[in-house]
Amino acid sequence: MTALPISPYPALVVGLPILMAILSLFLNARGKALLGLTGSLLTTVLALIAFVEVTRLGTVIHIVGAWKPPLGILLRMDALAAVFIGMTAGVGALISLYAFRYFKAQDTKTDGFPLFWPLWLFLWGGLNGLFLSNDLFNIFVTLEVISIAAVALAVLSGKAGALVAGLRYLLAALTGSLAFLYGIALLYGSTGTLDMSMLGRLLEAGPTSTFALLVMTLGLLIKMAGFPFHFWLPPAHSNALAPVSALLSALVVKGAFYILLRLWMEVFGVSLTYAAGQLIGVAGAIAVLWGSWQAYMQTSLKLIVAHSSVAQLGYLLMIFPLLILPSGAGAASADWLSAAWTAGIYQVLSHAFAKASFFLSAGIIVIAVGHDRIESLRDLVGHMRMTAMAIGLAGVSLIGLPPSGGFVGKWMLLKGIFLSGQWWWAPVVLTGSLLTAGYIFMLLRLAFAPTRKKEPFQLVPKSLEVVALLLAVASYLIVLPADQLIQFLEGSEVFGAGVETLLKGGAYGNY
Amino acid sequence: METTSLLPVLILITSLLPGVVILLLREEQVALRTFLNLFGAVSKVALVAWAFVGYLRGATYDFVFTLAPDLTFALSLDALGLFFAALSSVLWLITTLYAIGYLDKGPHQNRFFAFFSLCVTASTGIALSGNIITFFIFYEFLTLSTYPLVVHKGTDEAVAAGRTYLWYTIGGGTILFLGVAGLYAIAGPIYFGQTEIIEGLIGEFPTQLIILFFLILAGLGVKAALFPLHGWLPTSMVAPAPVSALLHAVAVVKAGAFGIVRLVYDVFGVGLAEEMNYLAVLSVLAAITIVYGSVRALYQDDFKKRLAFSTVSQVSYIALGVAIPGALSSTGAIVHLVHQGIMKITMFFAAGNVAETYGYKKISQLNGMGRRMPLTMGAFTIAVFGMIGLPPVAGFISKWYLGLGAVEAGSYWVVLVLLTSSALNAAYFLPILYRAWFCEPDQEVVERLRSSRLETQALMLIPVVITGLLSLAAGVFAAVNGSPLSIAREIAEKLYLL
Amino acid sequence: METYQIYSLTSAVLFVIGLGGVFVSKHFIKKIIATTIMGGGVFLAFVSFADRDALSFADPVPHALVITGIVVAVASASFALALARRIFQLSGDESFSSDK
Amino acid sequence: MSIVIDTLLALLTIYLALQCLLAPRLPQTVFMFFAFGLALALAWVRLGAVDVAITEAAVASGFLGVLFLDALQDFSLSASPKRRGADKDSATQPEKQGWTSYLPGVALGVGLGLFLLIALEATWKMPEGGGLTAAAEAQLPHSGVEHPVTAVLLNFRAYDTWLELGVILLGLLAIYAVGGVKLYPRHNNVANDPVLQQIMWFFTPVLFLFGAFLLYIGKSGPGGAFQAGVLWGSIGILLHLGGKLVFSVIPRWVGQVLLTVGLSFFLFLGFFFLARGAAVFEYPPAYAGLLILIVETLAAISIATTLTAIFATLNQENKKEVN
Repeated sequence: MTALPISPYPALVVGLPILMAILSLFLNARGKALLGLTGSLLTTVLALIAFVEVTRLGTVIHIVGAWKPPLGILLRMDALAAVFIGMTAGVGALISLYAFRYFKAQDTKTDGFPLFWPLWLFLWGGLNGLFLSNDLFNIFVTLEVISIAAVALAVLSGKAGALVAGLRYLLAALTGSLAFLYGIALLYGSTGTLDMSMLGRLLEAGPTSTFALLVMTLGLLIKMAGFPFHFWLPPAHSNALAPVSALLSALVVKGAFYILLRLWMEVFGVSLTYAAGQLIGVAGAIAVLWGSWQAYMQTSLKLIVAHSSVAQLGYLLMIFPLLILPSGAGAASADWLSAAWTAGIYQVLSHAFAKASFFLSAGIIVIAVGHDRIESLRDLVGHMRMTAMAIGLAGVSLIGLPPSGGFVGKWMLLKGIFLSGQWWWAPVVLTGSLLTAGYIFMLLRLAFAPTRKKEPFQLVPKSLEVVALLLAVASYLIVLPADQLIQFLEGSEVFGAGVETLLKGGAYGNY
Repeated sequence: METTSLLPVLILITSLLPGVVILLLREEQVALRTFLNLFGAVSKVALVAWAFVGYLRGATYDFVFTLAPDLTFALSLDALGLFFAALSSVLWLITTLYAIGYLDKGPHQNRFFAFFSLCVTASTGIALSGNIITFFIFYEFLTLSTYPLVVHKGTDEAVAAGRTYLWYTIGGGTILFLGVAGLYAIAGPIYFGQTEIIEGLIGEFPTQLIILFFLILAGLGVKAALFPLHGWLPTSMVAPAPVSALLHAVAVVKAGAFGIVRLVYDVFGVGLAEEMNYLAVLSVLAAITIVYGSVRALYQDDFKKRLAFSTVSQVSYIALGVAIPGALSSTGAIVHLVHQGIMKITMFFAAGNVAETYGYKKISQLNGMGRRMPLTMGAFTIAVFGMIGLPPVAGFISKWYLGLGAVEAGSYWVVLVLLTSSALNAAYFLPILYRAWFCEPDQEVVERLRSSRLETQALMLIPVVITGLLSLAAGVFAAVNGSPLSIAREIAEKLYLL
Repeated sequence: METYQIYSLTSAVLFVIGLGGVFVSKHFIKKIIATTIMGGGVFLAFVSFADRDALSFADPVPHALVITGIVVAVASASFALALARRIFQLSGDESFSSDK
Repeated sequence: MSIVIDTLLALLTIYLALQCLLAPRLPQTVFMFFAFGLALALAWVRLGAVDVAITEAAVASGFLGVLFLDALQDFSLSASPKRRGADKDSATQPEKQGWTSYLPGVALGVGLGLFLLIALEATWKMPEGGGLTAAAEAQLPHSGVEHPVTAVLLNFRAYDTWLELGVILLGLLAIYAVGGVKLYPRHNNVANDPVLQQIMWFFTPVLFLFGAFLLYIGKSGPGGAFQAGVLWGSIGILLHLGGKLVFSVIPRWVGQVLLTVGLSFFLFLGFFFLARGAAVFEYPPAYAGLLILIVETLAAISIATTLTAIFATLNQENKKEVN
């Protein structure tokens, strides 16, 4: 029996947004928007309460239907889940505010695309469910909720380009989900449980678990657009409406990363080899270089930002080789583990805030000048100071310059790289930063340059600019509590400390 | 290290806060902007002065904030840091006055003054950094806050210069990042002054540490414009005169030089430096830069470009002084941080005055300028004498100590370099003076771009006179207790445990 | 060889056929059908393990999972179909343009 | 003997799957898809998974197949030559391009082959996990129902099922999001086919009763909400095909209620027990049977409505295309 405290919050943060989504279906467009915004804010408040609950009590759980695993499903909110839920709440609330105003500006009569709200709330519920679930099959279902809602949001504009990109995205996501499910089938077949903590203890090394690791990793890589499965991401993210692009890049791809991290660290301890880590690291490294380079070559703002997501996700993959001990290495001396995985978390957080801000700013520019060719940025500083600041700040965070959140991520990553002795990743990290600086400053340069021919700037609601700027500033503010946050994550009895014990060869498992 | 005082933070806030607030102001709010600027600048000088007095009485001012495990944001006031902070705060005040006059009614003033303040925040932050990571944070912050100043005019030329500037500094920053991260991986967090940590590790990781030393040096060398990393400095001359003044005298170039001083004296330690002898590389590089910059300066007709190449040359005196072991040369290096600052800022102010009042940007147009702008050119003349190294101007003191140090260390070739450099300085500066004072103006009547009863606007004239006098005073009163030289000597003697 | 093994091996084959189909097929409908074949393979794997682990009745958990999974897969597939039909309506394309 | 049958069935399934993808023409593909679904359903029966078999036949093969068939009218009606039958041109293209054009294909083939080999090895050498049969058997008496699959679906893993109802609703919303359709179609221009009318009037009560039976029997044997929902949904589809557009008859709010009632009641139940201090979906054993029956009925209604709506929406697109 578990010693972990039971709390209703894990169930509530999944249920509330979905309840709001259902309710919004009964309303007209205007009501949908109002209820959608209210629902988003309520969910945010609830998520923050849940976050505080975890900081107070430590890991909390909720046993659905009071049926304990392996038969039932366990929702577990540990520090890692709490951080992701908190991030979703923070980014989600700001994007909701933006969306409310944005859609109003698009079409004053119907408030724009009313289906946005139920879909987004479903997506939110799905994400929270994903972060909380401790059951692999349940994760599959939440992944499907996320994929369908995400693709539906991506095609909301109804333009042919968006639809084609959306279909490609959906097919990729479906393939990924099924590969993931195949892995679940094999794991269930060989252990008779779907609970991740139990799997971590029961799983034995062998061809089956290795293969399950392979298909599940591949499936999740497809979903998080890891190289070489990144092809669907740039068109899908760049063709979507601005608040949707922000949601997709800030939150949706992170879901797959979250599960990948959990799987590698909690479930597949026995099957991981040094080579597997190096392989996924190489994929990440190529994504960093290739994505940055592609971003540098684009001439449309949203495509630049979308390609930059590929690169930023590559950094996330680069932490995996650091999480695996080389054979024969002294387990106790692996002091880089915490640096490596907290690097991943910080990269996720800063990317979420910065990229959301970036996409929202791109949306503002599209409203202002009618298109998103980078030439449209000319004299942005003169016309829309706040948007220019948002792009500047978000860009600097993406590059990873201090004192941004991206800097903490890259710092921890480099620290992990040096401590583990895998120095060959360091040039990649830095080259990626340089390339990022290349395209970010290309944008900033234009923003400072005077207009060649007078293109009228349409008036954009100030509130949109404020939200974009707030998100950009948030990617800096997350640095302030960094120490507490990292200690919170590392001290977490189930994830942080637990996993490190596990990876270092000790016993693990709290219930 | 523990937090004992919020004073260092307060010193930063005096320029950070005005910067952020001004960014949000409307362009028309001139009075408020000016007030914020001056209030920030004056209070910064006051706070630094207070800290100086407190430091002399033995108080410690440390501020520590842990960002992440091993990643500590630390501000600390030691003699060297205070020295640099005093330089930047005083010159900031003067330059702000100058900039208010210079920009007058130009466009985008909010943006200009905001980033100007942020830029000073960064350079003060560099001065007050208590460890290398904090130093790095402010170093990058400096890069970012200077960029909008470099491209301020928004012309294609300015934007292109901005691009060059960024490629160099971001590239340098990246290398520095690599070096700093590597240093942390090997040695853990190091506060400035804890040289014993590296000394203890040198036996275990000799190669790695030398590689890291040179990585960090290369990262700093970009901003310090060490040959062959100096390319950005002449091109960024398109910036407005107060920016160039600040860039060359206090902020960017000095940050690099100051970083090199910190790296050698407070991270690796002089003892180690002498022992390992890898400073020879630095001294050779610095010597090459000194001669190279001077030679290039000879061929420039653009007034500010000539001054820029002169900076390339002059700043490397600091690196040279650091590279030669011994308290005397260290004194020369440290005091040159200040001396070069006040002299060079005088020169840029003068160049700005000429350009803004008469529209002349070339040296060949300066005929008879001494009669038209006697005070400006007078201050400029003082600075030139200082640069060449004529007593009793400040530059003489620096060169004298550098030369003494070289002799003490037995590096006679350095004396040769110093003499060559002085000759070259004379060769490229004296023609300007000759034109200004002894040539007849090309045209008798020239329309002045700015009307004033004085030779130019008062706000532009007063700063140049002040800095000119300061350059003279720093030399004349060098022996007085509390002069830059006396402080620099104290710092250096402490380093070498004399 | 036991019954369940026949099917569990078949499941692997079906999965690979479907996977290949997703990559190779050009027409939207074929791609969508390929994903359902992949799904069929995965579900077969689940159910074959249920048969293996049967006591007085077959393991009900995989059965339940598969029912859930089928419904989820159908929902996704019909969404994909709607997308494909709408694309065809708007642009007359039946497959992704040549780049992919 | 049984091994032979199973082997043949397995081979047939594989053959049909291949045919599905290799068939040169789209109608054949869809036909093969139906056949594949049936073969798979037979396999489920052989493996003792009758519930799954019914679901497969009804939803995966039946419903989805009908959707594909319906879509076929779209695509095969078009005479546009561009990228038409891309599989056919692929036979002629490579000749022009030389051997390098085969490389991706060969690489993919080798990759898939290797993948298959390790997949087979992984399956063959799988350790026996033992499953959860014993656990389910032990808890069955507390679940309120006698059929273990229903117990898992609606009690042990009710959370999954609840989310799954969400996925179906979400699927419908997503189809609306694609655009090009009105939320609630009101046009009524379908030809009244007398034969279809007859079939409709005959099958509606039959399907309804059979669905209800499946729903009720789900408590103790194969059957349950999904199967019943699909059957009821097929009533809606039939009615739709017969020109009686369900959603233009009933008021809008009723449609909305029907679509969401399963998910909402489930959610309400969850919150209700949560408010009483229990866990979500923690039914008191005494009421479990009743609650599950109510949930199942409402879920079946929602599923039926949703499937009808999905079909109606997609079908409507088709009608627009023709006109």
